Amino acid sequence: MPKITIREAISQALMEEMDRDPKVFIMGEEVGVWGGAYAVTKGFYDKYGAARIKDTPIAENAIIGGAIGAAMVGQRPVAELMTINFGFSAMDYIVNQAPKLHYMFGGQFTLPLVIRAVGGGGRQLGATHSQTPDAIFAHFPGLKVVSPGTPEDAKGLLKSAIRSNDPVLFLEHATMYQVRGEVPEGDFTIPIGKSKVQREGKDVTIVTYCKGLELSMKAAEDLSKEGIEVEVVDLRTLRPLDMEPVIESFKKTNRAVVVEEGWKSYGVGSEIVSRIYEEAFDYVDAPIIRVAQKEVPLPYNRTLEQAALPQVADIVAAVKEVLK
Amino acid sequence: MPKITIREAISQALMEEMDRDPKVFIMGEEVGVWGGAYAVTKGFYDKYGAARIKDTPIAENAIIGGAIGAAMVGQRPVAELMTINFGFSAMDYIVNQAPKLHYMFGGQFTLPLVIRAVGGGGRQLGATHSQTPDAIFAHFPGLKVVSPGTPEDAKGLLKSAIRSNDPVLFLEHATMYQVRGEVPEGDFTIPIGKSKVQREGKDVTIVTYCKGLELSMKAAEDLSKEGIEVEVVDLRTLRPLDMEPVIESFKKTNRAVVVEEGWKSYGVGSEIVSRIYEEAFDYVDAPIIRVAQKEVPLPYNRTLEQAALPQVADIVAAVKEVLK
Amino acid sequence: MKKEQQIDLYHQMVLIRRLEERGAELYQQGKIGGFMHLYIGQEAVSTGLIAAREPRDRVITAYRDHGVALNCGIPANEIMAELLGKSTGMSKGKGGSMHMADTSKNMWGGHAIVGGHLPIASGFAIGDQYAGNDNITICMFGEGATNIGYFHEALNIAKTWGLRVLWVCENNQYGMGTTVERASAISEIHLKAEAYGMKNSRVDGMDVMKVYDAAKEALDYVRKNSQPYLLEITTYRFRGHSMGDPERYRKQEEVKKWEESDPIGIFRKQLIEKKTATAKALDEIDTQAEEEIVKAVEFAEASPEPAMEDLFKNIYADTE
Amino acid sequence: MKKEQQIDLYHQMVLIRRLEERGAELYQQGKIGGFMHLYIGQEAVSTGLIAAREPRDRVITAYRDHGVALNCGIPANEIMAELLGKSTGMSKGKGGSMHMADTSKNMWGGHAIVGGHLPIASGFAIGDQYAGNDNITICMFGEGATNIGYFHEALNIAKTWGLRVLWVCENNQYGMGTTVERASAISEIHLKAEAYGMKNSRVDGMDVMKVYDAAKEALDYVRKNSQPYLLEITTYRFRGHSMGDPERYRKQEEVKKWEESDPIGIFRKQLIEKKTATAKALDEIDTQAEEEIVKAVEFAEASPEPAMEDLFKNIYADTE
Ligand SMILES: Cc1ncc(C[n+]2csc(CCOP(=O)(O)OP(=O)(O)O)c2C)c(N)n1
Ligand SMILES: Cc1ncc(C[n+]2csc(CCOP(=O)(O)OP(=O)(O)O)c2C)c(N)n1
Ligand SMILES: [Mg+2]
Ligand SMILES: [Mg+2]
Repeated sequence: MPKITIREAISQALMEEMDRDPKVFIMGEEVGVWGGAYAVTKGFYDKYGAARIKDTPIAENAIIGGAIGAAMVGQRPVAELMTINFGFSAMDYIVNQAPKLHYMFGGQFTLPLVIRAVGGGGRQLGATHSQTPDAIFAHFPGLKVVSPGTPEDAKGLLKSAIRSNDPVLFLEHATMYQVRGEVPEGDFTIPIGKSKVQREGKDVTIVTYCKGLELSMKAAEDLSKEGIEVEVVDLRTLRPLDMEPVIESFKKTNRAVVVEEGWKSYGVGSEIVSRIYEEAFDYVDAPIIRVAQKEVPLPYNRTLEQAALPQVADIVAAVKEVLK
Repeated sequence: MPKITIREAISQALMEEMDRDPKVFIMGEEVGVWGGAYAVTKGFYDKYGAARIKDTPIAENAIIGGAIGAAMVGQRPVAELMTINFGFSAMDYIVNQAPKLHYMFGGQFTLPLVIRAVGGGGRQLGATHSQTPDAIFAHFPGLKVVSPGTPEDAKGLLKSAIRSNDPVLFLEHATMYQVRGEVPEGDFTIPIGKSKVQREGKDVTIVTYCKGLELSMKAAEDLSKEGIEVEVVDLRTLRPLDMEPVIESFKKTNRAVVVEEGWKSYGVGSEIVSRIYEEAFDYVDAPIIRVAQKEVPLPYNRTLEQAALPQVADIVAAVKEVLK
Repeated sequence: MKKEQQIDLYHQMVLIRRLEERGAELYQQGKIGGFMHLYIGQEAVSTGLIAAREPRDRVITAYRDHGVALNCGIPANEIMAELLGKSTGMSKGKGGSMHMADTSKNMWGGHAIVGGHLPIASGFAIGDQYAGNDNITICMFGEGATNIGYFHEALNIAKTWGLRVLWVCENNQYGMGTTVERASAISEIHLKAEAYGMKNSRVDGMDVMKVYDAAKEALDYVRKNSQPYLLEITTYRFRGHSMGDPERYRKQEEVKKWEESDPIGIFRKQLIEKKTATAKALDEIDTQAEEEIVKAVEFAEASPEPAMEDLFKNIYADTE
Repeated sequence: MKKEQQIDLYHQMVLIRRLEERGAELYQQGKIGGFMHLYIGQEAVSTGLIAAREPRDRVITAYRDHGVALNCGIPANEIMAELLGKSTGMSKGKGGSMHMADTSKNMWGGHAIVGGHLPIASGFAIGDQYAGNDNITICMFGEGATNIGYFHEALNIAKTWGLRVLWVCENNQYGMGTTVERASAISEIHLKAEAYGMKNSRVDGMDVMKVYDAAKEALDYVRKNSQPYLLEITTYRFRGHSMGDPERYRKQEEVKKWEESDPIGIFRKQLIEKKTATAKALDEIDTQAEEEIVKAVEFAEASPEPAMEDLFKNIYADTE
């Protein structure tokens, strides 16, 4: 299997789905002439032209609201938010319109819509531009929230998202576009709403996704050298949430660490921890630990910013702690 | 002590603080001539005039952004969102500006700002107008999120919120304005960030707030008749979160039910449950249960809507379940 | 306009009036819940406007939507059933008063976030432009909604991209209790279109024929030029903003004065004066409308509640 | 304008240029991180504008803020230190390039959510109106920012409430890679003010004295009439949108052509022609500016990193 980057994987998924289905088009700021602020749609404008690669004004509500409207009347728009931080500027569309319209009108129309957005800290962009606020979006029934951590998953899940008849928020990470991995050739999809064991182990279960996966896999390697075998379960989809592989793994290891990049309080880990205790109470051998971002707005200064973000060492320490 | 409603309590708090500090003013849709969509500021316009009771255009960003600006230059605005559902239309200001500006500029100015907003389901307003999305706001460091459940707390906490130098989101509940309770006479405040035992008991701890408190107190009464003594801990503030009274109670009862009106997944309960296990693992005698809203956009039809919302009976059943 | 069609428009206006009068009663009786916003006084606006559309033109509006729904051809039965939250409503009782849609009639709702449906309307037109058809999206909203950012983003993209949208501002003088002047920097709302280089005009919304003519002209312009248009229609709501409005913000004399320009009364007079219909014929239509609404209420009351399992239906289309 | 002040303006413009040229180098060396947006080419805009303000007038701008910060009187040392994330920066290294503020100089930042600071600017003016003073808030933003809803809500409330705001649109022809025409329904941005009945005008932003005069006039109007004003200042950025812009969206010839109107060159020529200064005197200023920046870099590099405990400071003012 060829090894490609997450950037290439996403780009391929978009191209293949555009080639496959003429209803698919892309709209967002700088997706066209510029080639995408993160170069994901580089070359698309020349290949598909302005009608299918729509450069928009800086108007997040017109973008997401517009994509919702286009989806309601039968197209399959892929809307890009330049970063998820700008999603707050279109919040009503993301959490109050897209997830509710199908239900509120008794299923009269569907919303085959993808919102792609990149997020994450670690690039010294300051407090307003560095967030990983995934948990808040996952709170809303009617929305699907996907956030892959490998090139294969990025490609397969994005293709599923584009083919889905429901609104999907697809969250990428700004520091992961260069992550490489094997991706099957040809057309394949990965179902939304399925967690996956990304590394097998018997001692501790790490539950994570996206950036947390990258960090956790490194931690698992380090730990393995010390004889600790960690099983890493990748959620991949935050809503609908698939706890089965998590619970299955936990029943084997009886110990878990939950890793995410976002803030700890009211974060993704809170939900996962609650669910593990609910579904596998009798299997718990030690308190589950959450590894997450410190509860501060991210500062510009690199040293401080890194101190606030979860690190591989934090995961290693947490795993050792649950093994005590 | 006189018994007054939550509406009166909030109204009194606003008046007393306006009388006390000329820097305090109110801005929002229909707060003036109309007297407040929920009649909280009835009579204010006549008493204080247009300069201090500002009717705004329907422009949530101008309201919250405007309040932020006015606070930065030294005033103490109380901005009203007609309902928290319209907060999504000003989301950037609530979660990405107000909570971050003090930090991002190294503390050069403060943001003594209150955002009042009413939320909650149960009034057949349909999916976009019926939410209790408190958890998502509580996710953001830099914001204070307060949501009282009694007239006394409503009054005392709102007064603290207005005197606070930090941005406070003050969440009220549309079906609770008529709730009556004793409120001390004269000037008093209740500190933000302090949970409180609202009913003592020894068998099970219920952790809750706002509408959940109303339901839980009723459930506690019902259960008491059956000889089950429930201790009800009211969070009152979701951020900063005070777990001390919760943990103290739990160490006594060893069993807990967490009750909230919002959706269960990625909700307030997720955080509380995680924290209890983290901080009192050795005291857990039974899996903690979350009682919350079913994971659906709220429908208009009354029967369906009520079926989706948590009910007293659900709490009673949960308490009995944790006692099994 | 043909005689029959004129009489049909009269019928529609009366039907709206009767439907809402009965609706108000049912609301008082507690049979309708939530927020309900009456259109009484504004009937000529949607009636004239919708009469001018082609069936392929899409309609989207705010929460004050009963009239538009009727004009679009949704049966009174279904509207009444939706108001009562019954399974026979167009949205199966899930939407209620503020969310009346029937996409088979090209009526796309009833939307209750003020201004929130304007970018969605642009989206319809983006979809239609992408599909290469010449459908127009007719998007109605109040003058209060023109102060929110959604309005700005939607109109700007519509003009920049050459989208076929007829923007219709129903200026009924108030957004809840706030007059145009207190909330908007300019009172001639249609002039806001100038900031987008968009064609625009204003018409008297108490005269259904004037509305019809203005709408026809605007729709022609939009279809031919593939450019949006902002049409301001001035009107007045005779009732409160929604049920339970204390109406402290206006004097009853003001309401009385406007009631003299009752759009139904004006149209009735025109029809009789121009001999399009006799008073008797119109009286018959009144009675007929009355009966239709009585039947609609019967239908709605007799209809079943949604099944409990409907609560979990229509959350995700993929798993239906 | 007095001779000294003119020469001071020249000095400010050169200082901005030098600061940013050095900043670009430090960025390439990895000593500055995050996003950095250069102001090179646009120096006359903020220099002329800020020269026209009273010290009590507040300034707020977008992320392209180094120039404005200097013009407001923030020492180059502190700006450079903030760029390097040092504790001696105005925001103690927490803000970085996009978030330059010093409220003691009435410079309220550097804000990076496009258009997001416009309602905040209205808020400043609401606060000042409430306090009863006659401070003006000067709010700068790019032409790209005029398409977002924030712009609309802020300008509408400013005019409706009679707020003292001078809205300054720096039209540098592009929002990232998008030309005005591709993103905005009209290209003469100042005309957007018409939708709010707001006074407005346009001025050439490559000529600092023209900017100064236009700004003075606009500020006078705002202060006297207690009404906002929209001033469009046309300009061009010579560098990419931010560091690492591939610049696929424009031809180098276009950039070259604009560089012929280098605002520093134009002003230099004017000063010499009008005998306000000799070439030699201006050369000396150039050298002096160069040295100031060298010292600023030394200062910044020698400054300490923030302490680790600063991470948890300034989250809540109540508990500081
Ligand atoms: C974003 C948002 N803010 C506030 C409201 C509350 N609200 C509902 S209707 C209304 C007034 C709207 O006035 P207008 O647009 O003139 O329409 P009209 O009711 O007069 O038909 C307001 C403020 C809302 N639904 N959505
Ligand atoms: C709400 C929001 N959307 C998108 C962005 C990304 N972005 C940053 S700068 C910019 C272009 C702004 O152009 P303009 O307003 O003309 O200012 P200029 O950069 O030309 O000075 C964009 C799209 C952002 N920061 N905020
Ligand atoms: Mg109105
Ligand atoms: Mg620009």
